[in-house]
Amino acid sequence: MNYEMDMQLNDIAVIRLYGELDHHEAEKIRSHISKTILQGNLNTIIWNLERLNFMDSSGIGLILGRMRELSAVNGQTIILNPSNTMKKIFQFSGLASYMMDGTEADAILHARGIVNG
Amino acid sequence: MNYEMDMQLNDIAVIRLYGELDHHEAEKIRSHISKTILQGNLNTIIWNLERLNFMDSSGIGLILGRMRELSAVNGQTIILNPSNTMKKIFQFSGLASYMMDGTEADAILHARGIVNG
Amino acid sequence: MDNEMTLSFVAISENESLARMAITSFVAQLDPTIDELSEFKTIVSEAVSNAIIHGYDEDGKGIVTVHAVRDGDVISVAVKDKGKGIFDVKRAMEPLFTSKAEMERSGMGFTIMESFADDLQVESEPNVGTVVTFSKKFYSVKMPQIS
Amino acid sequence: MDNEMTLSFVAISENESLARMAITSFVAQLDPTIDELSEFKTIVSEAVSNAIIHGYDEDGKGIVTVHAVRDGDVISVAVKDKGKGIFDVKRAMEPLFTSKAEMERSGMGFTIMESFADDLQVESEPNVGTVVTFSKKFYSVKMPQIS
Ligand SMILES: Nc1ncnc2c1ncn2[C@@H]1O[C@H](COP(=O)(O)OP(=O)(O)O)[C@@H](O)[C@H]1O
Ligand SMILES: Nc1ncnc2c1ncn2[C@@H]1O[C@H](COP(=O)(O)OP(=O)(O)O)[C@@H](O)[C@H]1O
Repeated sequence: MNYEMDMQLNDIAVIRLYGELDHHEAEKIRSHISKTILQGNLNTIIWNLERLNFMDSSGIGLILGRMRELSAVNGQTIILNPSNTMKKIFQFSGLASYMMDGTEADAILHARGIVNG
Repeated sequence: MNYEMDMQLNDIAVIRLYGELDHHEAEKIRSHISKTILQGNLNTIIWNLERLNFMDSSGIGLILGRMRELSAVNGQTIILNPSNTMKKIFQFSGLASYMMDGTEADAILHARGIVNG
Repeated sequence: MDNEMTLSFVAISENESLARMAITSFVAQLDPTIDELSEFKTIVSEAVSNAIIHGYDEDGKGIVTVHAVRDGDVISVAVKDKGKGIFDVKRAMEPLFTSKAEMERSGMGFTIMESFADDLQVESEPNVGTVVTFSKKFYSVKMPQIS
Repeated sequence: MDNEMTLSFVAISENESLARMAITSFVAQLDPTIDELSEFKTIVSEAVSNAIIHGYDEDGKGIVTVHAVRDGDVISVAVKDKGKGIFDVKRAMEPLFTSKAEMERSGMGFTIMESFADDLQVESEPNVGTVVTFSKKFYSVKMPQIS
């Protein structure tokens, strides 16, 4: 699988996941994403799942792990455009309130809204 | 797999193949294509393979079979835009001279050129 | 029995996608909807990952076997390993329970499998291995064909 | 041995694509070029179709087995059936020879397999079955990764 990471003014990272996310792929990308979080002034991660074709519970582990790293800075997480199946998986895992459908711009506004006000 | 058959003035059929063509799929589409050939005033088949992702020797059987049916009316065959691997398969099978790269319009002109002149 | 396949492979994590691809192709014969297919793939992915990660600690030697049978619109699957087994199956199946938190396993695998499968059974014995069996009925809506 | 898989299935023609999908996923681990992959899939497709069509007359009962091993950049495959076997292997391997012309078989299967594989062997015994083994080295050009 591939992913892109886009920084918005240093505080928000948009991570776009492509292809299939399973245990094997999660292991491959975790440390790279983690490093970026720990280096910068990041307080928000937007996971854009629009182009992700498949995700199993490894995705939960990956996202929860990064939430934990962000919690030091009181950061926030947005899970953008998950598929129907992914929505169920996030619901089972107690992450329903972090999901959102919309554009990246919507998600960024939403994030700033919460952060700033 | 899917296919489309486009008639041009009753004498030329453009057959567009999609997906993967193997023994199983060839068996499924053969009789339908065959019926159209035997019904009309067809004298040319243009096999457009541009969107075909895979073909094994079943494709040779399918095309040779239709060539045989066309031979009654002295018809002709054009194999349009095969992939590199398909090119090799057609070469091994003695069908190299029927291959052509180009648009469907090119192939139709080519067919009419030969038929009419 | 309308169709049957068995896939086995060594316990390396690259083979998780192999198992999904094979099962996708097997299930494709029923023209599943996108959601049916992705739920099915998820169940298989969870069970196969568990066999590789927990059963064999990704040792590259142990063999994982996926056996699938199609009967009409029902597909039954068994995912089997001869790995270290589960001491307390009931506890293992609780949401959030994981023995590999350090690997960022979420402990949600069995919960997801149970939710997506029509029925799911886990048989396991320590040092003998684990078999996860489940089935799922497909209410497949055929996609319109181009032609 | 870097990876190993075995896939077996009953002799119905739907399973030709199953075999190709599984082998595609297995080979994907080497990042093959499009041409390398499609030649490899073609070899497997020819051997598997033959086992189903010629070995078992598509009886839906006989079992076809595809065994693949990866060693560095070489993948070796054996396609096996316990079907009716080949009386005269030399003759069967001649270009254009087919025993099922009525099914529009072209008789080019073995010629294509031999051309695309690095080496190919056919062992067969009437009423016992057939094994086609081959290998292929991948000179894979890695595709650039998005990120
Ligand atoms: N095939 C298996 N072999 C051994 N232990 C297993 C197996 N499958 C599951 N387990 C045990 O059950 C626990 C829960 O599994 P699961 O719900 O899938 O969560 P996770 O994989 O995230 O840990 C695992 O942490 C492991 O201890
Ligand atoms: N697995 C097999 N079992 C029995 N006979 C086989 C098998 N594979 C090939 N053959 C025989 O060899 C012949 C040539 O095979 P091939 O070159 O692939 O051409 P085709 O499949 O088009 O007939 C077949 O027609 C068949 O008689």
